[in-house]
Amino acid sequence: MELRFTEEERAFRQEVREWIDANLPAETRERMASGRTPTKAMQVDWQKRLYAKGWAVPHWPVEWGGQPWSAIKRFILSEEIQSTPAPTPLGFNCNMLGPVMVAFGTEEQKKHFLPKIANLDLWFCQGFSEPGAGSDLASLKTRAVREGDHYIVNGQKTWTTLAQHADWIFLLVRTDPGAAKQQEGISFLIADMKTPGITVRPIITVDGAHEVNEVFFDDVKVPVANLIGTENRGWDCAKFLLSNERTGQARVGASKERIRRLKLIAKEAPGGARPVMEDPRFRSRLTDVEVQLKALEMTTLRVLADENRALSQRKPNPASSVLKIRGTELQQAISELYVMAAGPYGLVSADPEADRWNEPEVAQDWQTLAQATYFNWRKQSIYGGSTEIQKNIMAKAFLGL
Amino acid sequence: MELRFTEEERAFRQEVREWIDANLPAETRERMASGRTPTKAMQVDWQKRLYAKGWAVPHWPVEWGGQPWSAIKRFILSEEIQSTPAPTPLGFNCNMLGPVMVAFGTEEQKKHFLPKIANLDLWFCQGFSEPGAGSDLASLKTRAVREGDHYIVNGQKTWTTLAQHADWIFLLVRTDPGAAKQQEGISFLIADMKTPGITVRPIITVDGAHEVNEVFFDDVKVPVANLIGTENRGWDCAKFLLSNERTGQARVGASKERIRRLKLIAKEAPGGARPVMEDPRFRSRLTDVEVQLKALEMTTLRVLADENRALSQRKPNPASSVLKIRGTELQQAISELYVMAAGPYGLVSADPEADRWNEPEVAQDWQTLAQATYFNWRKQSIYGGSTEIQKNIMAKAFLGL
Amino acid sequence: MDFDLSEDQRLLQDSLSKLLKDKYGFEQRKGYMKSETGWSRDVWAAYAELGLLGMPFAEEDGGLGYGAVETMIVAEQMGRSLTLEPFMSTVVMGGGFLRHGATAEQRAAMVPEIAAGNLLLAFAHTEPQSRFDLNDVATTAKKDGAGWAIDGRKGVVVHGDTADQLIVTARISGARRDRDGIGVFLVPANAQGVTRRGFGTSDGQRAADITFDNVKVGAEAELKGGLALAERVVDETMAALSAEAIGCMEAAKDLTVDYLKTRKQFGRPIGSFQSLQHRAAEMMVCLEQARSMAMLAAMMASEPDAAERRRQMRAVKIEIGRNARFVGQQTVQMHGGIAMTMEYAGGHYLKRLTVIENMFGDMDHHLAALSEEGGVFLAA
Amino acid sequence: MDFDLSEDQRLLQDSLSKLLKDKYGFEQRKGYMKSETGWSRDVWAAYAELGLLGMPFAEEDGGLGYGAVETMIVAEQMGRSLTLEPFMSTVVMGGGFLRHGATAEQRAAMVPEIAAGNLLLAFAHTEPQSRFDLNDVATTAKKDGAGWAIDGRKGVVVHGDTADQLIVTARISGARRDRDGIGVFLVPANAQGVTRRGFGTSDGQRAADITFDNVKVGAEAELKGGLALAERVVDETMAALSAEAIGCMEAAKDLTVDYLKTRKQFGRPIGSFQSLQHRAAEMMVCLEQARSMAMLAAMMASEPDAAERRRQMRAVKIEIGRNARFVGQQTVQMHGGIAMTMEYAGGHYLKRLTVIENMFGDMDHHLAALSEEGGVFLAA
Repeated sequence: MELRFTEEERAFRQEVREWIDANLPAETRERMASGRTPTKAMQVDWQKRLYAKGWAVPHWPVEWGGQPWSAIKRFILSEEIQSTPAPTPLGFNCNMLGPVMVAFGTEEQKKHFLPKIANLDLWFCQGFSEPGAGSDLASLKTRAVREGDHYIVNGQKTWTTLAQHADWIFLLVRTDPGAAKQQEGISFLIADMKTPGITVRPIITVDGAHEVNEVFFDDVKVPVANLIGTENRGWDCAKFLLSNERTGQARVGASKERIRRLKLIAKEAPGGARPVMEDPRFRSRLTDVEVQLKALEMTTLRVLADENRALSQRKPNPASSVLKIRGTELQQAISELYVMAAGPYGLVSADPEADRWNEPEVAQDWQTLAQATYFNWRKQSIYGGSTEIQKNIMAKAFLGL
Repeated sequence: MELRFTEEERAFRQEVREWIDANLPAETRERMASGRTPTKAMQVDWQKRLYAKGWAVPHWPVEWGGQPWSAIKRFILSEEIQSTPAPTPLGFNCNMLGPVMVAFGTEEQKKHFLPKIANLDLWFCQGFSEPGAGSDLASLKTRAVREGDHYIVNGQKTWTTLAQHADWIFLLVRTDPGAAKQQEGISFLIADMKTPGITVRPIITVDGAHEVNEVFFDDVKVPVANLIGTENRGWDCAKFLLSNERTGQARVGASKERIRRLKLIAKEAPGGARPVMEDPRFRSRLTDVEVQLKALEMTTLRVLADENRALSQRKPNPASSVLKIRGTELQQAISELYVMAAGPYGLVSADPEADRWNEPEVAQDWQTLAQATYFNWRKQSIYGGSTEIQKNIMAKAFLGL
Repeated sequence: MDFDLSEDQRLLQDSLSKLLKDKYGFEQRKGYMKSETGWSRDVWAAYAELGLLGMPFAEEDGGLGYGAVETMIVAEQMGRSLTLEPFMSTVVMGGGFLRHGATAEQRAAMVPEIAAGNLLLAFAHTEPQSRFDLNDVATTAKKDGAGWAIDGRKGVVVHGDTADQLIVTARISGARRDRDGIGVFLVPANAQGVTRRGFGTSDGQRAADITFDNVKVGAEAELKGGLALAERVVDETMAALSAEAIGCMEAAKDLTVDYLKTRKQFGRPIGSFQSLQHRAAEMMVCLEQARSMAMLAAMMASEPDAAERRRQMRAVKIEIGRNARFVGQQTVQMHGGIAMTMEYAGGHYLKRLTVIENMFGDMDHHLAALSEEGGVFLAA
Repeated sequence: MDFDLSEDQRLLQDSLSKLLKDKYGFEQRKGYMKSETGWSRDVWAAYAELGLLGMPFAEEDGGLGYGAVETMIVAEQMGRSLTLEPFMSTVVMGGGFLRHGATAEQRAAMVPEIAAGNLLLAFAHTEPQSRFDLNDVATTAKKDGAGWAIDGRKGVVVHGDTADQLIVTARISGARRDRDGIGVFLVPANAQGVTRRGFGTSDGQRAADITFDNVKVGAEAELKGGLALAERVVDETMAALSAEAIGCMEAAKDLTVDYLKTRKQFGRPIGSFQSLQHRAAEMMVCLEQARSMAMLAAMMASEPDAAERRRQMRAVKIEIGRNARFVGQQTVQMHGGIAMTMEYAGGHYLKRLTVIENMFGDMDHHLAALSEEGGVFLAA
């Protein structure tokens, strides 16, 4: 048992930090620091820089752009990116589709797509959820009927994040409605978003943001060459995808950055007689969240260090289930602390439609984002397997209940 | 809507307060104030005084010693008793068996027993739970077989509170094991604890207290005249008993007394640099509990004021379910505040076997009781319908889920 | 003690409920929100017709002489429908200032206009440095001949963008956080030197940032009462906001329970899952505890002992805030994605409840103050 | 970074686990608790034989030279079995004081005796007014010729009733709460002027209230290091206590999950009810988060930067406390009545976890201090 970072790991952290400082465009850093999501252009530009450096997809096989690193080293890179803060490589491309294609794709698919996925030449979005298939994903109804060398796809996907930016989509479709179990008869396809018959309709979330979409498929012709893996065995790909990279969901680096920023902000934030940070109650609440975050960081490291064993024995580490549940709770708790710090000026709502609406400013920028972020982050305990679903899984898989 | 106490109600409160001050023996008050339960002699003596005054069973019919009072007036009496603090009339007698006998008993039973129940001439205990029948009470197995004018009772009861003090027991027995539903075929009996074949075995709880017992029935002969209500319809009595006097479970008066005392204690309790009460965190936690207790007090009053409607329309007030759940939580939360206030001296454990073990004292009396009380009060969310059972009932009865 | 509504009160509740059912469906509300004012003049006129806009004023002033219980009834209905109109600003707050601080002449001039729906008020108290402290006032009022000249900046003036008259706290004397030396002034919104910048609030309502640059008003513009007046009105408003929160929570709970019964996953209604059943039961516990406190607030709104009123009102605000947060968050969680969207009412309840939680002091603010004031149950 | 145990460490874990399985069934434990000392001399001898009592000492002092990871392994096993012996007092705390504060001669004299199981130590620091503050010392040590005279009273000295030597903090100079001027003294428990009153603690262990009335000790009795020494040892102890808490929590979780599988109500195992399944899952989350912190504690126990060590150890103590409370309470709640009884292990885990939560500072104590020290994640 050796619980400290090695000399080499510490040196690597320093190298990453310096490289990010030298390469991250100032406007990207600034936008991220204010608590906003990066624009499409910022995301693409930054990911290309990471790819050029060899850092976009370190967890992939070396032949496809990966690095022969330990899990801890990958963690350090990811944490440094998050805590700068800089955009993280697009999850749909790098953590979801990429590994699925590596594991299930044909040689042609890999050669053609993997470099474009890693370099964000193609922006992928995810077509899994449907209006009637949320937590119960396997009940999905979007149909794909094979006609010659095409599938004809009809149906509707929803909660499709950033579909408005996407060039391509990966999606689950039902290819055999007669299968005995609903998990059977599902296939995993990829499709060009420009294919006729695909329509994207924005969903505006309660905070006013346009982040998710509905995607409609109306007699969409998808070449059979776009099938990933075996027809009717798409559920294998989906399971693989969902179990992959659970450590990413904890987002400890990003939460640390938000905490550090909040401490700075709260030192100035008016609290009547004294700054908010000098209120012992607020300070205790903040410290309490920090402590839990520290524990989550250690849990993340434990899961990472255990990754090879878990993979080889096909026995996931029980601690891995902790990451999504507590990671989510802590991100939400931090958003509540921002609301508290903002006080009455937290009522001011940023107008996402108008770029310079707050000039001259009626409230500080972070104040105008506090409640919106709080509302937006309620989604985190719902998507990617809700907290309830996570606990079902834990009770069954680890406790035998 | 009139949300203040009337002049008459306020005057009554004053009258009660003065009467208690004049009549409560000093040693009883002192023992209660220290957070201990009253001795049997104290309980009996005090209840006889209350009965003589007409205040032991004000919620009973006037002919059996009750008072023609409003629910609010009864609440005031009960709250004053709790917040003195003085012993409350024995619940098994006054709130459980008494009302059941009034509703289901024969004229002979009422005449013979009700005055003795109200005056605590006979101390009753409750024989409901069994080792295999806890939350699922209707699965009870204790058998009663009729032979001539007796039932022969065999079986075991458990969690029988204060059976060691009891003269009599009321119990549920299975008289028809062949009934279609398990709720059918149960009967409600009362039995003299001195009947041959009844054995009481103490259960010592984690805090070291002897409060509950196992009661064994080995060929116990109970006269048929001791059947309450109809044979095989004892579940009606049990349901009536369990739904009765739910407002009592909130124990707001007792919690208020515990809070007031804690404030005094914490003003002196060493907190290192300053008394515990001057720590803003502790003070906030305490105030937070007080606020919830205030809300519970208002909820209790709402349920009481609505009692006649609820009874006549046979539609319980949804707020009534709140009382047990939150009342329990708050009593437990208060016990945790005592543990916090006690600090390192909370580790000192009172020796319940030795009366003067703390002379000369190694810690203040309240400190030695803090953790024991905390442990003991964990039972409150388990017995009398656990919090889980309460929520099942709410979801079904009020939400239709 | 009696918690039942009178016949008249029930009538008031029914007629408002009918009006809102008619005019305040969730789709209609979206339209109002998109309009220029951000709320409906049409609904406002309907309120006037129903007598709601004059309800708290004495009959001799042209009102209905209703009390805190009636305000509670009305606010609760408005909470259910998530109404956007400036009822709190104009009738509850504006009404409170006029009743307790204005002269008979002022009331005679203004009350009929308010009751008719022609006059809108807004209370300007928050400043960039003040956080929740009403006594923290940097805006100044200087003697100017017989009248006053007002200078300063007020933020987050709810419905301040459409108000005709602003009620402004300003410092006449003393240091920034002194309790003494604060005046409350009636300032026409179109007075010279008043600049307003309107914006949306996080719950989809409207507010304004307002600067006062040497704004001249007459001597009569100062209402009598100073900080105590403002505190009294804020206490009354907290009672009304609590009732509004009850309406929001109850509607959110109903919406959620309905959804649990109809939404199916894994081949069964999700309301058949025990973990969601227990959460829904907990929502109900929260709602009932909050409702009890809203009733306490209605009772305490007219309490003459200001310190006692304040303590109890802090307890109310804390308990409303705690339960509002749980009910709001669980409304979204138990719905799942659908309640994350603008198109569905669920998330809007969370938003309004969050704003109520953060108006006039959040939980920690009142916990700190209440614990310093000795808590809820004072030593006997 | 590597969280795996070495071959030797696994061996240590296995041999202790085997010993405890053999000698520390719950029924055996009841017997030890009822004995005069409140724990088992027999088990203590077995520990000695296994080498556990000398494990933290350097090999040249007669020990095994084990570190914090080995202590973690041992304490966790002891937590699982709810052992009662004075391992923390004698080996972890006593050992810490001797390693960091004693002279080579003192170690040469004492370590072999400790390792052999013949010498017991206890740390006397709490005073009636001190609460959790190690620097709050009213007990005095006055120069007395070449040596010292100690006067004062120490409370809740865990295992102080059976200890042979007491390690006592006493003030040499300065005011009651000064950080400077505190000495740490080795005092024979049978020295003249030492009066001990033993009593049971709430978790069924033993402690003593000890008064020192002009107790004379030699110059060599003062260990070197003062308050910093005591703080270092307490930090090491907090690491060990955290590991013990993990053992308690894991055993309590296992016991609960087993019970959920076997206890039937309403015709089915209660573990088939989703609300209990989710609570059990939450217990597991708590356990894993706590385990992470126990590992952090093992890592930080040897951190040379005292301020950094202290901050991280506070974080550990807070997180252990939070999760210990949840796991302990839910162990009882999910069992129901059975875990409320003395006869069943469930409730005893709650009790031991409560004591650990309240030793060397509860959550609020460390939250206050840690937040004043800048929190966990210092500005970069």
